[in-house]
Amino acid sequence: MAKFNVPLILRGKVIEDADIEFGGRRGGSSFTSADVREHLDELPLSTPSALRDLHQLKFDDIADFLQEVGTRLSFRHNAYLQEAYELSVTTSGLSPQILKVIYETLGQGFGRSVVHQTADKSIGIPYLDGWVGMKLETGGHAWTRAFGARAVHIIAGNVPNVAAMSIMRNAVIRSDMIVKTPSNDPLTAAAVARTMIDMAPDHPITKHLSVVYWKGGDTRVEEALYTPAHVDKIVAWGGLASITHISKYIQPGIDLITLDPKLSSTIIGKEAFASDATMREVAGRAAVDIGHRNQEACHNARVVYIQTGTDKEGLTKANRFAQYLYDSIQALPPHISGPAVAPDPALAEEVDALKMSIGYYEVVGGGPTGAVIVSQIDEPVDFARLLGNRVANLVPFDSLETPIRSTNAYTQTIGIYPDSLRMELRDRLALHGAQRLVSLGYAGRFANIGPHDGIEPLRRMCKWIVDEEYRPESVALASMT
Amino acid sequence: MDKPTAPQRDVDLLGRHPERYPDLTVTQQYSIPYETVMDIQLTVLKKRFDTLVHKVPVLAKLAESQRIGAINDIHDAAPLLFPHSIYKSYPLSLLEKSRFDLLTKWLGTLTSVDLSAVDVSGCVGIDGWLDAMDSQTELRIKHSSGTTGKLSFVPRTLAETEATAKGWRRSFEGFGDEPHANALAGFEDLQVLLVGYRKGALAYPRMMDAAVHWLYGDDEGKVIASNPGRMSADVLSLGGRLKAAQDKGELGQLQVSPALLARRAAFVEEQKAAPQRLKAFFDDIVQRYRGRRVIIVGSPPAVYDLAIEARKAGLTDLFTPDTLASIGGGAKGRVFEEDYKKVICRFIGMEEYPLDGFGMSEMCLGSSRMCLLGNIHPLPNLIPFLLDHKTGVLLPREGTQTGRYGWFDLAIQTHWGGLLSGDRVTMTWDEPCACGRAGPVIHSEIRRFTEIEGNDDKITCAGAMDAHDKALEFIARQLG
Amino acid sequence: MAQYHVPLIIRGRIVDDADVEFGGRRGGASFTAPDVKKHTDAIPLGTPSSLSDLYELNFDDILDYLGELHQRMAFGRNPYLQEAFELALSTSGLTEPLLRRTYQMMRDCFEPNFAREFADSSIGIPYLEGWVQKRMGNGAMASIRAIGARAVHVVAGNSPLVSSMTVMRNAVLRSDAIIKTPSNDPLTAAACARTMIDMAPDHPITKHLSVGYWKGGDSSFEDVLYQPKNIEKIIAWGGFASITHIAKYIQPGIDLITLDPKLSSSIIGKAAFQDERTMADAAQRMAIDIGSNNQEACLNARVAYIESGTDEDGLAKANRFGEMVYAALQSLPPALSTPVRRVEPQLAEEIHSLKMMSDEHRVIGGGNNGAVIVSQTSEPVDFARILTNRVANLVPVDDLEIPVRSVTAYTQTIGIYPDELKAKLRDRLAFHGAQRFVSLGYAARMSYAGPHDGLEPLRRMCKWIIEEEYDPAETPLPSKSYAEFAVTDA
Amino acid sequence: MQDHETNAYLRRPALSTEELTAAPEKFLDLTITEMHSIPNGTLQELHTRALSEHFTAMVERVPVLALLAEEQHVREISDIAQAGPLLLSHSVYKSYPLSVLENGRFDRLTRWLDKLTAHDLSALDASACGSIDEWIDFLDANTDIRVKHSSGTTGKLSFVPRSISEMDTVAKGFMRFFEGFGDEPDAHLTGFESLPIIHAGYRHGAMGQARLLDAVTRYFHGGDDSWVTTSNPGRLSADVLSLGGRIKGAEQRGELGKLKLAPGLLARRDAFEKEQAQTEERTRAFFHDVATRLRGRRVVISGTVPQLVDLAEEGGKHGVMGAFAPDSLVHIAGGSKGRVLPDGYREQIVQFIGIDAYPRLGYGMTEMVNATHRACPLDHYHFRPNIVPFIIDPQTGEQRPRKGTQTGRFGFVDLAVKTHWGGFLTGDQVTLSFGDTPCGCGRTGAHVDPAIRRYSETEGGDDKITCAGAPDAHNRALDFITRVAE
Repeated sequence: MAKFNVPLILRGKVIEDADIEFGGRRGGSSFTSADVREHLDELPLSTPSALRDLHQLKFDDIADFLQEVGTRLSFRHNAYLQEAYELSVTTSGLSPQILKVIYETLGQGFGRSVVHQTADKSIGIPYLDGWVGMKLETGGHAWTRAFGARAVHIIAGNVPNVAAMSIMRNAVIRSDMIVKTPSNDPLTAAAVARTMIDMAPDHPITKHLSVVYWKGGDTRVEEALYTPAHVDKIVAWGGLASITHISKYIQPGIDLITLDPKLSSTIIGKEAFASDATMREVAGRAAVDIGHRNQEACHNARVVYIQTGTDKEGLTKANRFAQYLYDSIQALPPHISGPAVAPDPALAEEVDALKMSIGYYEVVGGGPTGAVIVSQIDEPVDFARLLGNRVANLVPFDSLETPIRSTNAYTQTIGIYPDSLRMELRDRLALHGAQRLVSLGYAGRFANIGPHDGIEPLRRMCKWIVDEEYRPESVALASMT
Repeated sequence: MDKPTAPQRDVDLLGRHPERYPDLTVTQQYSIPYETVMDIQLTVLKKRFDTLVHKVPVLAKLAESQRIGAINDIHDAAPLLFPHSIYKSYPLSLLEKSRFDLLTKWLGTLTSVDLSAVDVSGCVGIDGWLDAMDSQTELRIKHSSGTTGKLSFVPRTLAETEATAKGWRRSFEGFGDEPHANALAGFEDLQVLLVGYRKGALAYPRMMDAAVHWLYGDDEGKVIASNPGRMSADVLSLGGRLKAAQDKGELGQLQVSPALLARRAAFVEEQKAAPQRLKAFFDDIVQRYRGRRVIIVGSPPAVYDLAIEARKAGLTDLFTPDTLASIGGGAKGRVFEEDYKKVICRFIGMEEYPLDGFGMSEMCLGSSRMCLLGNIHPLPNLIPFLLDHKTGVLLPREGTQTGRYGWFDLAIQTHWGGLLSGDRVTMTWDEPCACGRAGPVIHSEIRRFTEIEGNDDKITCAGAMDAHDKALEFIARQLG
Repeated sequence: MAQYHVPLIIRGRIVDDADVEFGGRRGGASFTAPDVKKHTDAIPLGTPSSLSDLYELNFDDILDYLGELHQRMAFGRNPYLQEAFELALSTSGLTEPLLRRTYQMMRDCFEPNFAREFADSSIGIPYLEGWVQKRMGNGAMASIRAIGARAVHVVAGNSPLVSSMTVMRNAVLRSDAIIKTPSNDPLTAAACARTMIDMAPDHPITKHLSVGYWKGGDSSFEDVLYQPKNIEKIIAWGGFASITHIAKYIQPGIDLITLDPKLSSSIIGKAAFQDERTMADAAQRMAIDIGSNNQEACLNARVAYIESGTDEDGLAKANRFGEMVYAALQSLPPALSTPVRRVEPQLAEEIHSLKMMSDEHRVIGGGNNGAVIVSQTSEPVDFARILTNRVANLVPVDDLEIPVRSVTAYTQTIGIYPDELKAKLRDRLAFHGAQRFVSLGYAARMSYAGPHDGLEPLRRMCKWIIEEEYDPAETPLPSKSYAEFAVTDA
Repeated sequence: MQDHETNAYLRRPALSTEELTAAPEKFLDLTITEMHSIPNGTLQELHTRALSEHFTAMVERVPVLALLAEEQHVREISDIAQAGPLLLSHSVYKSYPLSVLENGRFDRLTRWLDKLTAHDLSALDASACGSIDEWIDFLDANTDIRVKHSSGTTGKLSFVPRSISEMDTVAKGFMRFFEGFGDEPDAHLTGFESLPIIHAGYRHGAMGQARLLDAVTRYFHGGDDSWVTTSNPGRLSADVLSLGGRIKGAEQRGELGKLKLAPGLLARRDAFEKEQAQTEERTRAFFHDVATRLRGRRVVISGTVPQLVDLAEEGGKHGVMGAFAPDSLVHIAGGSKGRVLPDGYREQIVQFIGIDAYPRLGYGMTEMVNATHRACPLDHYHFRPNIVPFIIDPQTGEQRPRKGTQTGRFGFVDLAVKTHWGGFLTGDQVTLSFGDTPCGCGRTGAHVDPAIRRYSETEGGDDKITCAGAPDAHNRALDFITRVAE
């Protein structure tokens, strides 16, 4: 059984004691780590004023720094990344091949163009670099600036990109960041941090990044940390899994930003079934949205609504499409998708049962390679929330009302075919709770423009401060009016 | 001590009527040489397959896909074990839309009993449907407590419940010269105190029905329950339906009928009266049965709550030390602030908390207690299987193996008795237990695979929020 | 004692039963209201798609609507507002002239130009009107839109304007609002709603406003309402009182936006003490920040740090400045500030105790006219958090580090004198938690544009939806390209 | 009835009017029957004269009273009503800056206290004290003052400068609590000095309960502490209490990080941790004692409601029920202390102790020398004659007429106070009937209706939401101390 040590990184300082052992998931690997409770005093930022150094940087300094980090995050040359990769292989639901690609491309997330787009499109670089002035209709002048904050990020571990992206974003908004790593990816964030330390140990960005693992819910750590005295913002991925620990600390002075877990789906209009050729092509695109990254991410399609109709002929089409879809999923290249690494027994049981049950569901495939379940009624399976391991559920329908009204607050991405249908449905889907609409086949490709999960996380991570100036000669004092 | 060997006629009889096993004492059952037991098992297995493969469509489908035409060896049955979720493989929306005709049709694919003639039109709710089935067919459907949200329906028949009743009786009996060897002396005269609902189609009420019918000559007086009312299947299924409704977005919401919510409200109301009801029940049994030998039946949380009543009243040792207790099921996710076993013992007046048992509600005749050495011994009417939980391949039936536990219950006659559990079990096949019982041994540490794979501070961005309904969660905890 | 009735308004429908009686604060007015529990099913907007009627309006329709509402909200002619005013007289901390003025200016936030500037500067009208396209680096043609949401607003009652602002915001965001009114202002929001009903009973904007009173924390009702299937956003004013019992409803699908209680202060640099004239000017400005609306709002100054120094001479200056501030407070125009009806007893006692017992504080004035407490050390009084009724605490310091370090997450506005000092301190003050800086004397002049409380509540009240279109011709499918990658993957 | 009682007083004129005027604390030497049989007229007379003497004695020596009297233009007291404006609210007793505690400036605190007491503290140098507890010990050792402090939920403790000279009165008053009137069953209380005393809580410290136990052992048992058994023989530290409140405050202001601990306090951190560790052991020992030595005996048992509820619950766990004799004397003080009590808690307590019924409630406040007065059979509270009651209008501060039945803010002058000004203004809203409208139970003198509310309750907590002000949070004192340990 592989053994790893997860370092505790406190603003440039690396602590490699192995005080505590944590069992990894899937009985796979376990890891040791330093006991945060021994370092509680150093964990929070001493005083908010210490954010000053970050705010003296210009955006270009930050972009240069990140660019350099990106270069150094080259998988082949970066031992930390390699270690993180090895650990992930034992804890992640992703196959080694997929993980490899992710780690090989991790550095790209720090590239200048990405960084610039993130800062510019979501917030506006001038607001980050300084005070932006405006003349007030009511008289007087106002300046606004987006300040960094003291933030704790409880990140998700199902894909390593989350760790990398969070760190990049945080540097852009000049916040002091404490990353609370998840047990399913305890090393990636640390790898990035150590790369920074090797590169520029005293750079403010390095000095404002801490990476810590503790068991979520450890009150000794959380009670000490989660108070307005130490933290302005808590960014929590993973919904209840993390919120349940946090909500009792929510109080005036702490701003909770939740990036809730989501599920994604697909809507395929009748055009797709015009010819056998289009059916195969569309199946190919749907397969990507489903199988990409082994369906581990929230943007992966799970339930696929198909406008085949529910009459006999419709069902025949649907079942044929299922076969095409299954084949296309199986045909995905190994660096994109592969057989289940961490099969979910509960799901497997359900699928097996449907496979032999009679009347309502047809199942193509099954077992670790994945499956396509075709509902023979216009409803998803009751265990839709469990879908994963490359198991998709095709739901035939007659009226577009069915997929529209099945969208809810937990729907993130909806892949749609054809694009014309997307234009037709987007407003209503949005009203029902969908947060991202995308051409079929591209669910896994994020434009990273700002909005995410229906909110603007980056803007929220900032503190927006206003400075108003009035002169009695232009705006009379209230006592004079 | 010398074991009574089973006379040949018994072997033949059991080959024809394995459901008669409980006619034998526990000592007798476990003393039959295991070779003999396995002979009986194979005989019955063949017969069951040959008859049911033509009458149970799902079995036929499975057998076909596995290309199995006949059973020549116990091994052959391994690929034919049903995952237990097969008994809830219906779309939940059937309940929502009250399509009980379709639900019946679905159930029909799982049993040899012909349901084509049954008229379930106009059934109100699942409860209505269950009543209809009770009155129109020989089925006595048993459903799960639906802690997962969706109820499973097992098509048991009235005839099959005879073995259930007798098996329950035997479950109090010890082996050989173990302390409880003579526990059944005077059994028929003992008053049964049921802590929980008397009516309904859950395991406990159904078992009480069976006991009253087969053991007590339909004398309902033999059982008094803390709640003489009915545990409604509709209420139990609510949690699951609300969850499913939420998954389905607005469509789902539109499906949640006001009637449904009304029912929930009514039930929650009723639950409010639970403490008083329990108190009344307690006062009653104290007054009538204090100091007597009785049979106490209930889930740990239920019995524990009763014990707390006793503590409030400052009473201990309410019954005789040889009182029989059947406290099945786990803690149902309920966390006890102290050792509940001690509390319960003090209240009843037992030195020892009854040994834990192992069994599943899908079994007709299967629940047996640990031996004094803490091992579990599958009853002779159960054919145990261990499968590799990843590949599903049958593990060798020898040595000590760990895998996913499956079983075939010979006592089940009208539906396929083979089931695959979600439990990880370690079995030793060929070293009989020092307790003297013949046959393979199941080690006591048993875990559900879902727990083992379970989330450990893992944070992911993929998933949806559970519709959680505190009232219903509470109920789920109360049920055995 | 006056008896009032507070209606329950559900999307244009007025429920007038008087099921329950609630006792008002200060032993003031008590009122009756319908029992919301009887309307549990009607209060939430059935399904999110019912917002679609709002999307048949364009922004100008909304402005027109607000324009007419602006007319009808004229205090003199609006009986509903007058009733709300009557009730407020006994529940509010504001005196009659101040309340009257507040209700007179309430209509201003509906004035179309104001609403437009407001929407445009905080969100951008195009995003509200439709999908805004952007070509992205990764090949996507992305479109973004800010969509309205189903929201519950738990509003504050210390100023009636909170209610009217909420109504306006909800209209421009095309959202569905359920306003939970506070016991200290249960009628203002209802007055707006009733005016809208008289004006245009079937207009979508009228149809997406509900107003009700229930006792905050009544879980038998809130358990049902605060569910993702009913609402997407909770906007909660006020501190622990409202937040603690709302926090337990935080769950995926519900976005909690808290507008926390805040306190404001002032920093006066040594420049103010260079000569009598400057001191008088600073004192005048100080008095305005303290006294406007009788110090009922979060933006009123309570503690003022003054760089007079703490040596004997410094304290002398501080005490003289105290006298000046007190004098200026007394001479504020009645439309801006008046003697209070009654000093909070607890505060009165604290002040009296200091007067009798403390060598370390100097108390100027007292009673209904307000007071200025001059600390004789560099520490604010222990009861600084309950300062109100025109009572301020001047804290002399030698070193500006003290005010900077005294700023916390609960600091909202800091009035600073002179402006140069403001420019010098603003960054560090911001790090420590201050959210708004303003020239001394203008704290009460809220420019509604831009952020509030360090966050952007208006942006948060929207759902931000993104749409991405890709063309396989330009952007090959991931399955075709090896080094496909996604920057954000979640 | 009335004259039977009058006779009771006349029959045994234990003390002359002169004696009582000169030393009103002697009221406590009378039995309840006697003291509550004093005709109203006589009582008014006594009050007027004693009050005037108390004022003259104190106005010279207590600076704050002098200041107040001057502010209110009161030179002497010839009529009870004149004392109305001279009642000190409890904020006076905590009007020192909190920073004094944070920075351990106990010299300044002593100077502050000097203004409240008749004792002259000017020569006293407390600058060496490192913590509140040390300061209290210092005063105990070097003066006659026995400071009594509040629980200080805000972190700011109020300090009332009691003295040795009041201690015996405290003890007697405690005994009188259990005594009935006239022909009420418990009218003739005997053998008090032979009863073991059990207290659910800390033995030591400077809060009411601990100080009371000091007084009782001193007066009834010649200082022999073995008569007292407490669930916690340790000390309730003033520092921990104060810190608890300050942490709460600091959390409210998001300033936990800035919270300063007095150096002396940090030094005692380990001691506190031990305290914590021992609690369980001590409880076990306590219950062992209760279950063996004290089991079934007639005892005096006292504690606050939460303390006794905990006790009963613990008792349940340790299998102790009906622990004492049914005729034990039970003193249950205070309200729920803001804690939510389990329903049926009264039964719990009754069952645990083994009495037939939950004892009648008491009313009073730690600022009174006799902190509690047990309700009469009609559930009214009767103050002992050393208390001169006042009713003040909460809004205007005007005094209500001293006759008939009045509702308002309750104030009093406690004539049994010898070394500081006995005038105090509470935060309670009470309905009080002055002596001219006596209670049906036969007791003479003023009595109070059981419906008593704190103004803080009648005011806030009323779903009022404002955007100004700061939030509330909870108390983790010892955790905090141990945390800064790391």
